Formats: sequence, C-alpha cells, structure tokens
Amino acid sequence: MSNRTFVLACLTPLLIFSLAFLALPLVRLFLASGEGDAGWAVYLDILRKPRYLNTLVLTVLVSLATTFAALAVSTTAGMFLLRNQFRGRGILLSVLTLPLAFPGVVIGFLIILLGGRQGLVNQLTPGHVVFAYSVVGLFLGYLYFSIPRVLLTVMAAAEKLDPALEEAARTMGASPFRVVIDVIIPGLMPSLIASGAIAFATAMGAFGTAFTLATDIDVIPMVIYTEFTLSANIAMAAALSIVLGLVTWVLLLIARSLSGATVAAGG
Amino acid sequence: MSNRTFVLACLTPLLIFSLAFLALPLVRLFLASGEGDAGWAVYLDILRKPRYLNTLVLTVLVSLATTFAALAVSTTAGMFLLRNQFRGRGILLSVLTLPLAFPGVVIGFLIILLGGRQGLVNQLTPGHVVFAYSVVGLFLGYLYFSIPRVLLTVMAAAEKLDPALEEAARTMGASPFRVVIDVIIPGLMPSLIASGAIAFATAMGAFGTAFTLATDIDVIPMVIYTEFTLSANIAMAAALSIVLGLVTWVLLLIARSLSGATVAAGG
Amino acid sequence: MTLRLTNTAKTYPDGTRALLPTELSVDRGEIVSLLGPSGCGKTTLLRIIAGLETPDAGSEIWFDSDNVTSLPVERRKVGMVFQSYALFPNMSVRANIGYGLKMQKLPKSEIDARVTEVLEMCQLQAFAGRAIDALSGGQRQRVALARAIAPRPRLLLLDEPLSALDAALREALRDELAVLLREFDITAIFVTHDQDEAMAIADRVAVMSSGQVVQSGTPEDLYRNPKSAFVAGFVGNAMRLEGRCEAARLELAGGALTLPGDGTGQDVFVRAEDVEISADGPLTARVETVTFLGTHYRIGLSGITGDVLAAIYAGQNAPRVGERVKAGIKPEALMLLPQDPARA
Amino acid sequence: MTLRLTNTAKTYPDGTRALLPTELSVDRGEIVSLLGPSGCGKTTLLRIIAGLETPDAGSEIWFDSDNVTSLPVERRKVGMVFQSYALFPNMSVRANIGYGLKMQKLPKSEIDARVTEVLEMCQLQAFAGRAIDALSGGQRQRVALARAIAPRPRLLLLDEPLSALDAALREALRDELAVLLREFDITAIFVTHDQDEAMAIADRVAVMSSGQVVQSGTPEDLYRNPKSAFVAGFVGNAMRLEGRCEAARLELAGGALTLPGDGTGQDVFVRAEDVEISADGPLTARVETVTFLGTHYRIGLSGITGDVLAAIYAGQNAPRVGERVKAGIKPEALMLLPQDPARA
Repeated sequence: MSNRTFVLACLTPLLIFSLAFLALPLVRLFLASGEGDAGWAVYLDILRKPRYLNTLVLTVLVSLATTFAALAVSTTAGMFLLRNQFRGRGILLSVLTLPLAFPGVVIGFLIILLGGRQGLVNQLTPGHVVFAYSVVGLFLGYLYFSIPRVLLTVMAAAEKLDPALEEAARTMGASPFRVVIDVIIPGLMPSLIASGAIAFATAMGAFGTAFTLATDIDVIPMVIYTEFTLSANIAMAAALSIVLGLVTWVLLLIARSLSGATVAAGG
Repeated sequence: MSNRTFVLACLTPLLIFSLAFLALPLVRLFLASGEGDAGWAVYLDILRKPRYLNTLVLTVLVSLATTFAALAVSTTAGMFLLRNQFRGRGILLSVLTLPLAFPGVVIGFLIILLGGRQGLVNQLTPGHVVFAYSVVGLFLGYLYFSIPRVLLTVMAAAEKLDPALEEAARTMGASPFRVVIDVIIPGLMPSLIASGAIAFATAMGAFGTAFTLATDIDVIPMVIYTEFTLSANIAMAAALSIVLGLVTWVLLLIARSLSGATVAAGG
Repeated sequence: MTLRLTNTAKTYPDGTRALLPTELSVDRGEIVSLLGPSGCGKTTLLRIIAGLETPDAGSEIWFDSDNVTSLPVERRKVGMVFQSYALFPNMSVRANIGYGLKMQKLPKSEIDARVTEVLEMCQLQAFAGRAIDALSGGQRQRVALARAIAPRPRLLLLDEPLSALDAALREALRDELAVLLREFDITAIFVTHDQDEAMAIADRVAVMSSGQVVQSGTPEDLYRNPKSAFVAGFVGNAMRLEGRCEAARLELAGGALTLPGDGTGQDVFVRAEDVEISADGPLTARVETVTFLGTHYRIGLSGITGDVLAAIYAGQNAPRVGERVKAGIKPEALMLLPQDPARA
Repeated sequence: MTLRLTNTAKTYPDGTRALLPTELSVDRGEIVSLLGPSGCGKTTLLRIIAGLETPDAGSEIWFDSDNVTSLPVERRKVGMVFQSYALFPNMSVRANIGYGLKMQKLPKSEIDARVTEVLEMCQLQAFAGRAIDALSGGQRQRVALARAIAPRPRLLLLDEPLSALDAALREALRDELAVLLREFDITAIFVTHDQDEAMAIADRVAVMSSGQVVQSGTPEDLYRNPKSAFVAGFVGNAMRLEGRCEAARLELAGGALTLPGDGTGQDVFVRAEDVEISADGPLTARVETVTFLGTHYRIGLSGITGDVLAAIYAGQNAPRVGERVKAGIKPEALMLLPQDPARA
C-alpha cells in the first residue's frame, strides 16, 4: 500500500535517531557502572552496604505508601466530584489540581512552611510538631505531588463508567457499599493500576522535593546525585541508577500488562 | 437519594482535610512572599533584576521548545508504531518508554555521559563537541523525559481514531499528507493539547535534570532552591514560586478548556 | 403481583415535565408495553416504577398492598433488563445471573441450583462459564433476562430490551422473548418505540405521547379503534387524507370519497392496506415509487392528497413508476378522528 | 459507468479466504445490492471495488475501459458512504460536502455552487452551517450521501447505509434513499444484510454466502425462483419442511402434502404466507404463538415439521394458543430445491 511506504519513508530516520538518542546513553550508563574500582561487584556493594540498601528500601516503601494513599484519596475525591454538582465544585477541583503547576522544589518548600521549624503546625500546636524533615514530610510532599495526577486520571475513567451497571446492581438488592466493591472499583481498576504505577515511578525518582526536605534522611535519587558530583563515584552512581530504573521499569511493565495496552499513558 | 447521602457522609471530612492540606500551605506561601524586606515589591524585583527575568524567560523558552519537540517526535513515532506491525515493535516501544523509569537526576547524568567532557559525542567527533552543560543539554534532557509520557498519551488517542474517517478522505481524493492534516491531526488535537500542557508543566518544574546539568545556566526551580536554602531569601523564593506556579497553572487551565473536560489527565 | 400507580408525575429541577400525572394499573401476570416515540416519558415512567427516579410529591406507587413510593430501589425486589444489558464485565455469565441471589445472602448451594435452573430455562447452559465479552448480542440479551429473573422479582421491567440487536436478530428474538415472558408467568412492563415489538409481545399496550398515556388497550383494540390521530399514526401507520369534509363526503385533490359518517370538523385517516388500486376507483393518482416486498408491492401515489399516499398492491403485475392509476378506499376503512388541536 | 470484476478474490495473510474468485458486472446507472449475512464477504467485495483492500493477484477490476486494479483509492473517483458515515467532526456540513471538490482543486466559487446544488438536492439547506454533532442520525445519513455524491464520482458505493439508524427511521429513509439514488442517475452498489432494504432499493440483488455470489437477479426473480435453500431462506424467509418425499408426495409428521413435481432427493420449502389455516387442510397442528401484526396474525404451528412452522392468518378471529387446527399448503406454493450438501 502506498500509504505505508510513505509512512515508512518518513519515519525510519526519525526512529533510528530516537533509538540512538535513547538507547545509546543507557548502554553507556550500564557500562559506566562496571568501570569503577570494584568492577561489576559494585552491584553487590549496593546489597552489602547498609547505607545503600537501607536507602533503597526506604525509597521503595515511601513510594509505595504514597501510591496507595494517592489512589485512596483521589478515587474517593474524584468519584465525589464527578457525581455531585454543587457550588464551588469547579474551585475545589482547581485547588486539588493546583500542585500540577508547582515543581518538586516548591512542594518541598510548601511542606517546610507547613511542618518545618517555623511552620504553621509548629506555631499552632503546643507540642512543637516538626515533621517536614522526616519521612512523614517526604511522604506528604510526594502525596501532594501525586494526588492531582491520579485524580484527573480517575475522574476521566469514572466519567466513562456505565451508570446502568450501578443501577443494575441496585435493582438486584446491592447496597451502595456493595456497588462500590462490585461495580465501581472493578470498573476503575485499569486506570487505578496505570495511574498508581506512574505515581510510584514519580515518587521513586522525585529529587526536588527530597533535596529540599531530606536533611535527616536519604532517598536513592539524592544518593545518586551525591555519588556522582560530590564523591565522584561514577560507577556507584551508575549502578544505583540502573537498579532504580530496573525496579521502576519492571513495575511499569507489570502495570501495563495488567491494565491492558496503552492505558498506562494516564497520569 | 440515600446513595447521595451515603457518599456525602463519607467524603466531606476527607475533602475538608484535603483542602486544608492543599490550600493552606499555598496561602502561607503567598503571604511569605510579601514578608521580606522589599514587601510586595518583591514581585517588581523579579521584573527589574535581569538575573530573575532572564532566567524566567529562558525557563519558559526551553519548556516551550521541549513541548513542541516532544509533540512532534511522539506524534510521528506513535502513529508509526500504532499503524505498523513489525518484529521488534514491542522492544522499540519499551525503549521509547524507558525514560519513564528514570528520575531527572539520572536523565541529567545520561546527558553528561552523552554530551559531557568525557561524553560519547566528544570522544567520537574531532571537533570536541560538549553540549551537556548548555541550553542544548537541558533541552535534550527535558525532551528525553517528556517523550515517553506524550507518546503513550498520543498512542492511546490514536488507537481511538475512526479509521473510516481516513478512508473517507482518501475516497474523496485526499493524498496521505492531506489525510494527516485534515483528519489525523484534528482527531489527536485534544490529546496533543493535554499532553503538551503536562510536558510544559513538567519542564517548567524540572529540578533534578537542571541541577545535574546546569553549571553554566540557571532555571527558575534552581533559583528558587538557591534563594531558599543558600541565600535564605525566603520572600524571593516564595515570590518566584508563585510566579512559576501562576504561569504554569494558567497554561494548564487554557489547555484543559481547549481540550475539554478531564482529558488533561493524560501524560 | 398487581401494580398500581396513582397521580405519578416527574418534573425535573429545571422545570421540564418528563411525565404528567399518570394512572396505571397492571394485573397479576399481565405483560404491558409502554409504547411511544423517544422523549415521550416512557422510560421515565419505567424508572420511577423501578425506584431509579424519584417521582414528584403526591405520586403513589403500590405493589399489591405495599406502598413502595419511598422504598429505595434495592428493596423493591424488581428485576430490570437494561437497554445496554448492563452485564458486569468482570464476572462470568454464571456470576452475573447469581448476583441478585448473592445479594439476598442465600446459601451457596441454593444459589447454584437456582442459577442452573434459570440457565436451562433460557438455554444458556453452554455459556455458563463464559466471560461477558465472549457473548454475541443475542446471548447477552438472554443473560440479562436470566439475571433479572433469577432472584424471582415481584415485577419484571424491561427497557427497550431488543433495541441493541440488529434487525434480523431482533425479529427472531421478539417471539422468543414473548414465549419466555409467558413461561416465567410474571407481571412485566416493557418499554419500546417499535409498534411491531409492542404488538408481538404485550397483552396490553399503553401508548404514550408528551409525558401522558394517551390510549391503552389490547393490540387489536388500538389498531382497530384508535382514539386520536397520534395513536392511528403511531400504531399501524395511518395516513391523514387532507381534504374538505362535507357531511359524509370527502373532497380530495385526486377525487371524492364517501365517509362512514358525518366528517365535519374531523380528520380522516386511512392505512396503506386499505387503499386499493383498481380501474373503477374514484381517485386518480400518479405512481411515484414501486417497492417489491415479497408478498406484495408498496406503491407510492401522488396527487390524491398533499403527501405521497402509500398503497399495498398484492397482484403480480405492479404498475410502473410514472403511470397514472385509479384508486379507491371503502367507506368502512376510513377512520374519522378528532382534529389535531395543534394544527386546527 | 460500467463496472466489471473478473476473478476477484481476497485471501488474508493468515489464510482466511474472505472472498472466493468472483465475477460481477454492473451496468451504467444500475443500482445493485450485495445482500448476505455478516461475514459473507460483501463488505470485502465493496472495499476491493473502492480500492480500500488489495485483492489477490490475478484479480481484475475494470471501470468502463480502465483497468483500475492497481490504482490507489484516491485516484479511482468513487464516492463512498460508510456505515458509521465517517463525517469529519472538525468541519461543518458545508465543509464536509465540499471536501472532495477541494481535493480536486476546483475554484472556490465553483465549489460553493456545487455544494449548494447538492445541499438542495438532499434537502439539507437548513443545516449547511451546522456542526456534525448537532445533526440527528437521519440528517447525518443524508450529509454522508451528499458528501459522497458532490464530487460527481464514477461509481457510488454504500456500506450498510441505513444500519446506524433505528428501526422507525430506517424504514422511512429506505424509500427516500431509493428515490435519491435514481435522481442522481449514478451507478451504485450497496451492501446490506437486510433483505427488505435490498429489495426496496436495488434494481438487482446479488445474494452472497461464504465469500461467493450464490445468486443474482431482480428482487422478484430471487423471491419467486430461488436456486438454493440459502437464497430461499434468506430472501423471503422460506422454511424447510422436514419429511419424506415419495415421488410427488411429501410425508410430514402432521400429515401429507402433494408436491408440484417429483421431490425425490430434493428439499421442500414453503413461506409463511402460503401456509393456510383452514378446516379442510390435510395437516394437523397445535398453535404455539399468536402475534397480531395489524393486517394479519402470525401463527406459530408445531407438529407439522421439526421446528415451529409460521403461518399468516388474515382473518379477524385468530385461533388461540394451545388450540389444535388444520392447515394446508397448495402444491404450487411448495418450492423444490437441491438438497443442502452440508446436511445430506
């Protein structure tokens, strides 16, 4: 077909370029991880040295917590906003999606304003509560960042739910709670998986928020930065990047196969 | 309706909490911007001092360039991948979406491996080409980051294009090129606008990539970080955050109204 | 179960009156069709009976001697078949059919037995384990029916149950549905915009227009004794003869006809099967279209009245397009109905 | 334009034979329908003619004296109406209709004049400036037709042009489409799975089954002289009488019938309108269903043959369900057709 020839002719150079541009640096990154003093044993070091392993575990745990919290908040809020028309609904939606407009650094900054030493919570409570520089601050910052993305994806998916399915369940005697369990959650599942995966990947890679907040704690992207620029330990930085990338990529692949096709675009 | 009461009872506390958690720090941020020595004139300072204004303009320009480049590359690559079945298609798609798994810091790192002083390009070319630390490096890093997100959104949208529309145009004598202009681009437009807006917002707020690469140049998120932690100029940091947030938010709102409803979720 | 609605109406918050105050009774085991064009309020009425819409204050809905007006849908024990079927895509055929029984918290063994029984009744045994998206349109329709009937509802409601099927399948399933509904021996109400469907399935048809039930009766009754121009046109496609009535004589553009009674101030209607093309007819017309329909031809005639008048021709040698023919209509085939106030 | 296909076939890469080698000729101005059940290859054949599918090597497609077999679709100058209409949602009605003329690079004034002319022909003047999503189904159908006809194509192709409409509208637009196609005076081919549609619109019907044209002729010809059980069943819904032929006598479960000729080794078919319920009929049956259809009743009879046999009853007092009745079929109404090799 002449259409196909036309498309092929147009795109082949572009694809070759894209591959070189995308795949080549990654190969270089992988090779760099083996070029240090320790050779390929650098990967063993990650598992052996508590500094690296603990940070890796912490990063994964905070990211998972963020993902599930964001899914829970966004699903309930999204369903509520979609099903109810009230004054101020538009404003509420705008506020909920405001964090989309702010970079990670500013989010970190906001968490410090909220929970830092001179923060709002510290000023208002008698117990002198400072959480900004701990895991809690990191979690809140990541959550702040994830909610709008997940929210918009869930709302788009919820709009496409067939209301007749819910009505059918109710005519058969299902309580509103059973309708949520049997109809709404299964209907949203592909979008929940897809946007959850993206939220997880974003949290795993968040740098700005962590850099602003994490004076007491470390996450993997910060360790990578430190090893690369301050310690000039390029091999370890590369190895950590590969591990981080692998963990995230495998999760994205699983999510994409679970939720089917390109739906993982959402978020 | 009892269903509505149930939902309301469930969600009201959650929403109040969300609002406090999301809106309160932002109000605090805005107030903080006026609490410096200059008072509210801090916003005038941004326009008057070349350091701030130039950085703002540069950030916006790089973000716009990234957005349009990512749209162009992703649309052509996405249409090609969707319309053609060939061996290695799955692998190619996986490679194109690999950057999703890497944080900004690692992307910056990759650009240095590609275009830095010890980089691949510098080693391979006789002219000693070093672009990693310039605007070009920043642009490439941002592009690397944006392509997979835009690509997945465009592919999801392209899958839903009605092939009969293209066939109809062709029966009426349209060349493949006219089909792209008259049918495919208009069909993809809402998704292009939505994912372009998200790509722009992400580029405006990128910190990790910029922090790793920008030794010679500055972008707004970095200036915010510097003002906040190094210069302890909290008012200016807050004012810059507000300006950055405003620019991005207005753009997101425009995009959402252009592309209709919650489609802006994509990306 | 006997259903009785009194003074049931529905006004939307924006003031739209979807349903004017309506009285409706359905006897035990009766199958009633709500027939009307889209937007006539038939689906609203069905949804009010199901409990999916709240009627205006003053409305009353009685199931036997229970006033269910304020009972929520999940406690009304109605079975409903949705236009889109609304089968749960995340459950198998068996799980879909068993869902209502599970909600009643019946023991698993009883659920299994009841589902198996319903599967057999609807000839779905072969598909019990299938996923919903592996079913054809006709199979989905039967699963939706089986799912609605499995919990033994007091009343079965069907919203355009055949409209999602293509024409050929729709005709085949129409008879099947009529047989199944009688086998279930259940009080049933179904909504349709298709007069053939209403006539083929229902014991009684309630014709609706603009939020009101305009006439209700057996299919034969509606066809033979329509009380208004709307019913005559909607049930059996009667055409109005535009002309001037003078006592028992109707002057048309193409000739004059004798009426069965005094037609002054009345509109005259006729059906295509009563327009006879014969050489001794009093009307003169030109043949515009000739359509072969197997047992007969449908002939479009111009020149008799304003619009093209359809006639049925049963012979072998149909007239050709452009020919001039004579036609007649027997006085007893002409229907005299009150003038449409909207036009008069 | 005259269309001629020789030896045209389509085999998919996975080996599926969508279309077996087919010969087809369509004369200038003729309106031909490709009729068959879904999956019979009718749409594939239409798409091959349009140039949207590439036929197997050896196929030839001639438009008058041009061999267009390897001409791409955009240079074949065909007009096509798609099943989903495929109107451009980003253009107005006017821009949609003018699109083909714009592609021909006509001057703007000529495009405007031609679009206005087509708008008038299709009675779409009032909608010229509207967006596509502000149109009803019937209006979309007419816009799709207007758009296909505006560039004055050599051949008009229509893929199930009425199937996206609901039943009531479909019947109304069927006649309108038949009149318009004749007004355009263009060679046209349309695909449908609905025998009524094919008969009402086409000059000639090509019945397809399993990738082959099994019989082609005028609607009357196909109805009265089907050459195979498939055509008899698909056109006019003939039913097979399962019984034993002994010379000119057919023994059925419910009695015996006289055949019009020697039926040995042949299958016997009858149509519902030829089964007469009368007290002196030789067949005995039980009434299973009674459906009122306005002019007549359709009665389902069991006990005559394996399946339920449908009969048309034109009187006023139809038999009741469960009654035993007598029925007969005239010898000349019985169709003797070669036995289906798949069953024999």
